[in-house]
Amino acid sequence: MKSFALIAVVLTGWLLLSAVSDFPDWGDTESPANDYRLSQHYITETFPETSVPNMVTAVLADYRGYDTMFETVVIFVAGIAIMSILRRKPLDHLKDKGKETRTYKKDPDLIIDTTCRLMIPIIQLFALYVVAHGHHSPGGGFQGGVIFGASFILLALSRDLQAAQRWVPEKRVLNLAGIGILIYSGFGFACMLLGSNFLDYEILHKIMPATPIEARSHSMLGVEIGVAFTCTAIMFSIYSNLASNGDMKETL
Amino acid sequence: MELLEALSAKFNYWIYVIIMMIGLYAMISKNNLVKKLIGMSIFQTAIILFYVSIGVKEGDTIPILYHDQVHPSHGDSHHEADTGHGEDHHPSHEEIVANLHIEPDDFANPLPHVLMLTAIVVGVATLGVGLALTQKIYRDFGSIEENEILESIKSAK
Amino acid sequence: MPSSITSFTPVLASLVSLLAVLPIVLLGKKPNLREGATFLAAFIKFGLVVSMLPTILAGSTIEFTVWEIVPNLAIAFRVDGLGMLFGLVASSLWIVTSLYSIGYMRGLKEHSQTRFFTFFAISLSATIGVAFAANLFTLYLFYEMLSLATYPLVTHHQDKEARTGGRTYLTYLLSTSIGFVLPALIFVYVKTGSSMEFSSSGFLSGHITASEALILLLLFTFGFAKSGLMPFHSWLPGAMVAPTPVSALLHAVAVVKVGVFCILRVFTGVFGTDYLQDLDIATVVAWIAAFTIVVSSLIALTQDNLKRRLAFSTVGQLSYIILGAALLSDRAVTGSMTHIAMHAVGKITLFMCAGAIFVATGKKYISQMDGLGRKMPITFAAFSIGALSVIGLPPTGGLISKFYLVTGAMDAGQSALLLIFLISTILNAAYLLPIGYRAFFPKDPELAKQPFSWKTTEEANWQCITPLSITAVLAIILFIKPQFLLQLAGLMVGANG
Amino acid sequence: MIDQSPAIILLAPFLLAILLALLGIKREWLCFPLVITGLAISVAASVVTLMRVIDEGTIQYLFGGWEPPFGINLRVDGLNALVALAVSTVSLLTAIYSKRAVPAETSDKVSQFYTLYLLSVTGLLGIVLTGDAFNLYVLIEISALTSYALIGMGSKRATLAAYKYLIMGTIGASFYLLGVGYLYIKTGSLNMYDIQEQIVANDLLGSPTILVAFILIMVGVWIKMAFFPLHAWLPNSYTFGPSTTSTLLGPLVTKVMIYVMIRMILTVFSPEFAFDQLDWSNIIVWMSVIAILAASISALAQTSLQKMLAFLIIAEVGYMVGGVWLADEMGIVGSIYHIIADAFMTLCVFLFAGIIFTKTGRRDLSAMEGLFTKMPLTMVGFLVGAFSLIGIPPTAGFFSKWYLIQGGISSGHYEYVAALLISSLINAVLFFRIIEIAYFGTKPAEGHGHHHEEERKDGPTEASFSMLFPLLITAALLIGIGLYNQEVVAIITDFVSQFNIGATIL
Repeated sequence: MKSFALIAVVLTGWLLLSAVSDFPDWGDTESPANDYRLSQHYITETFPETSVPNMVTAVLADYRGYDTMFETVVIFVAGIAIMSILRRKPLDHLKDKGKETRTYKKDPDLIIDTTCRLMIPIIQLFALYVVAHGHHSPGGGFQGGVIFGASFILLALSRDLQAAQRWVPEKRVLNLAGIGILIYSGFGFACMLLGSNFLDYEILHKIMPATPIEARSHSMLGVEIGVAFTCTAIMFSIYSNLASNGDMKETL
Repeated sequence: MELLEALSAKFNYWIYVIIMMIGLYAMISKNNLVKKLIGMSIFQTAIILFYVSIGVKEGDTIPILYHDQVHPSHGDSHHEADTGHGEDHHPSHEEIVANLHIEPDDFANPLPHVLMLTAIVVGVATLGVGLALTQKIYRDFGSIEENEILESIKSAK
Repeated sequence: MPSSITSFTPVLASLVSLLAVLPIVLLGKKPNLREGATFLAAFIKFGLVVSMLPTILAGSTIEFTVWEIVPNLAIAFRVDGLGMLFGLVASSLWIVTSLYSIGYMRGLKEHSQTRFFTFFAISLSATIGVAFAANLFTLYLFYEMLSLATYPLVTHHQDKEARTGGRTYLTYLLSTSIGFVLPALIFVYVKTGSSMEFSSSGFLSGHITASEALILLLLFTFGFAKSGLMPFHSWLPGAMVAPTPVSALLHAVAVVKVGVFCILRVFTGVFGTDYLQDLDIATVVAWIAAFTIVVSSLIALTQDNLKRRLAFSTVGQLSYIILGAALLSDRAVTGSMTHIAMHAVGKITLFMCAGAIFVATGKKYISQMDGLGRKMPITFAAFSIGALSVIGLPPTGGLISKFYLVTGAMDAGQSALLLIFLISTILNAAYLLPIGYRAFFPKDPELAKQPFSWKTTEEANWQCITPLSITAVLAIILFIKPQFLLQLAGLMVGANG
Repeated sequence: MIDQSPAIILLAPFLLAILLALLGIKREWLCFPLVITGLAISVAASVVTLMRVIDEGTIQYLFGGWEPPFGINLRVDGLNALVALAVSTVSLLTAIYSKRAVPAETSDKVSQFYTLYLLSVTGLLGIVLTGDAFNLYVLIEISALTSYALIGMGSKRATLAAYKYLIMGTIGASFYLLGVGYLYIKTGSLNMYDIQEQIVANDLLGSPTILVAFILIMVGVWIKMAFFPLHAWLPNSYTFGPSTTSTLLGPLVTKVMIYVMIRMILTVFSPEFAFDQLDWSNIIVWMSVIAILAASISALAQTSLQKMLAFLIIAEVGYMVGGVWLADEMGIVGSIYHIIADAFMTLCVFLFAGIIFTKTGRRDLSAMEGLFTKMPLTMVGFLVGAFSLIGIPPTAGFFSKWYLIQGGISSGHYEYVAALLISSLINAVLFFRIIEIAYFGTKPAEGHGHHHEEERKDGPTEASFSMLFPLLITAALLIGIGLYNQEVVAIITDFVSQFNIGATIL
């Protein structure tokens, strides 16, 4: 196996390198990729066409919004996949879990517990900012969502899975994730219903107080929020499933 | 000398290939399922490096318009203040676009970043599923060493 | 150029037995009605075929195109002399065989008779389809259909023996048809781009090189392995595990004759005898056929199981037909065409006799049949007539076709092959005549002493006896009145003569 | 609404998948109807689209209203309209079959299973319809991730198979992604047609980057389609996964990947580049010959029905790759026709295997014993599928072989013709082995076994309607596609002829 791997690797490497000399230099502004009308258009026309200064977000959520929708789906799929691979039986022990009957596996360490108490809200606030301001400054749904999810993971780490489960139990996770995608595709289907193409936000100015161009930027915010929902939910679900080997009891 | 030139001019393409091959080697040759997965994410990260390298331009910045390009009024509000109607004057989109001029070479090519956001997400998803499968395999076979698993399958037959 | 008439009759003639499948299956629970349906279909089929006879004898052809299935390649029917000749044989003998098989199946209380009659009908459609096919493509479709439809018949007993028999059967037939015929077919299609319509002058000349022609010829001759040409013959004895009616109809008439019929078509309709004469490649086939004749006759001599002996004799007789075609002289081709009919009648008689013996006494082996003729005079009388016909002695039709074949060989100037004819005829006599003789004049003195009287006969049931007597008589009639057969055959050779 | 049809093809299952994920968890009874609705809409939409393509020609659908190359567009022509129709139909039929199978095999995961199922179909349809090279990658990953999960839900062995598939699949997909990157670095574009224009405009056909890109994409796709030396992931995945999974993935994944290969060769790189400039036809046709033979022979060695079929799939992949690389118009037409025909043949036999598995719980061939009396209708369905795989008229399989062989002859690749014939003979052996077992039983009686009118001990015990129905429909479709092959081929020929490859069609 080793030798075979070596041969394969050497061959592939040689193949890949053989083309490198043909590449434009690194950072060359004249390289086809940078000089072609595609990237030019994205840089110069994004703001006029969508009134969004952050080109990445604009390309992500509008020009290539269709891609991004399926990107969200990829995350969603990962969540469900992991769940369905690891899950052994329906989670009965989660159903009958009321607030009073919650017991910690271990009594929480004071320092850790307090720090996390303080930090988690701030983290979540920052996550919201990243999402909301995604189309003006670096950020966006994925980033924000991941940060938000991380806050719950931190909670789970500082206490235990049960504690985090109280905030985002299994069922809520799935609903959040689904709703996230529903929001995203909802914008698309709304455009279809209004008689335009899927994800053609411009038409939405009919139903939102904005000019067609602003409609695009508003809708981008909307879809980013949808993405954030899914990311948040699935990030946490991936963690909790992997950490608890799928049965949502105590972590490993 | 030319070789050095060539290397320095395209060094991160060379590096991406090397990293990628490390990952690929791990994926093929490692016996431990988790190590395979680690190799896999190295492999995918290398591709990200490759793509991002495409979009770089000498002396560029992140592909987000400058604040004063988008909000010219705020840019020079201090000497518009005395004329009195500066505060609530908010130029419309058309006005901004009218006197907006963008030098494409100032900004990095946004497209590769967008693509790589996708690639990252896919990488995360694949890694997650891979780990889940590994856990289930460990649960079923009591091992994550490929040869041991194959052994147990043979002995089961 | 003979005029051609468009009519749906040939299609109907092929379909009628396929349609009969429905009532046969539905009436599965009521045997009498079921057999009624079979008979009705058989008679209608025969009627339809006969109804076309005058037109054909008048020298014109009947055509019908069902539909174009691959670009400029259609499922099409066309009745000409050769097709009509074969159609007549098959459809007329179906009637006889149906009667016979009823007797046989009931006599032995065979299981799942409905399935038997169903597939019997399907195979008949396929056979007539082959007979009336207008182009190579249609021919191939029906050829494959026949191979598959006969499988359940061959393996009817569903026991180990049947499985092995069925295996060899399908292995040989499918592998040759898919392995040889199909590529040859597509090759022809690609090279000529024509609709592969049979025409007396052939449609290959000018499209392919001589070497390609030779390869194609061999692919076709061996591909249609139903003709039992060596080395692809061993499915035929293997398939003798089938119930006797199946052996009778399929392995004396339908299946094997379809094989040789296809080869005749390829010689006369695809290559065209003139083209073959120019290329001078047919002699290869001629010698393979000659080889088959001699070897199979020798093997037949050694067989004690009656059905197997008949099977090997069939292998030999079929090669007569191929040989005749390969001789390419008009008389030889005429001979081989008529031999289809003559041999069919003779051989079916023999098979039905074998079956009748089995039904009445359960005996399979020739060695057991010593003196049996005194118990079953009718059967053995018929048997002897059939034997004479197969050998080619008067007063039976076999003589006619043999005569044409031999004279044809002379025309072709193949004096070496004449020798083959001579030897093989002697061999035929050697393995067929003694059976009848011993049956009437047993070696064993005890048996010989018993006086013969009609009281002591133990014939099989009438459904078995009638048909075999009919065919025996038919064999003699064909000796007296072979004209219309010769005329039909003449239509084919006359066209390019 | 009619002009939305291309998008609806894949958005319908997508939307329904999400709804199902939201509503289905608590209400299991809701899952099946939702799935059927989504796929039925998708089928309807693809029919409409095909009709439109036939009379309007190529259809563009711009997502977000952005012109390519700035936005992503669906670009539907004769080729992918047909394939999309095949994909949606196959998945609908499989869904009908799954009514009983899924609750039986993956209990208490029904909603997750169906969500993944629908998303997988969405991914496949997206691959087929999209006109954007990068978007193709995303959708490949969606269909891949879903299939890992769908397989992983199966037995112990399935998990391992899924893991192997994951590793191989990721390598394949990443190679494809890299290839797209190599194209992007030279052309600066991601839209397939735009890439082609750029390649021509800056005459890049000679550039090593494009060559490497081509190799990368081909290898990536070959891994994904289990082209012979790279097939290791396939057999176990399709053997041990839930029967519905293998019934869905078996027919579709490999075919869709072959579609991708054809699309890349014809549309992105242009035949001049693939066939004329780099003259690899001989090598790759020989590779496919080896693939066909090796796969068929290893199919002979299998005792498990599913595994045997899995190897047949690999052989069929060899057919199509070879057919394309004959670099002959007829060959490519044949391969495309075979994509559709083979999708349904494979579906047919996998449905049969699934039915047997759910009825008897066994995978070995002896499970077929006496089926002709027990399940006559099922056997009829199976026979049609088997005949089609063997290539017996008038089933679709015969005609696809016909066209492929025609291409092989007219391009003079007789080794390919021979391989095709040998493999169909091997198929004949494989399937008649099953037919024999079903007809004679494993150990038939010595001598004249049932020599008397016997009453059947056990009357027919057919499979449930929801399983039988799709099987018989598929069988009917196989014959239909066979008899009306000219109509199908006409559409394909219209598409292929615009590239005027090799010999002209007869």
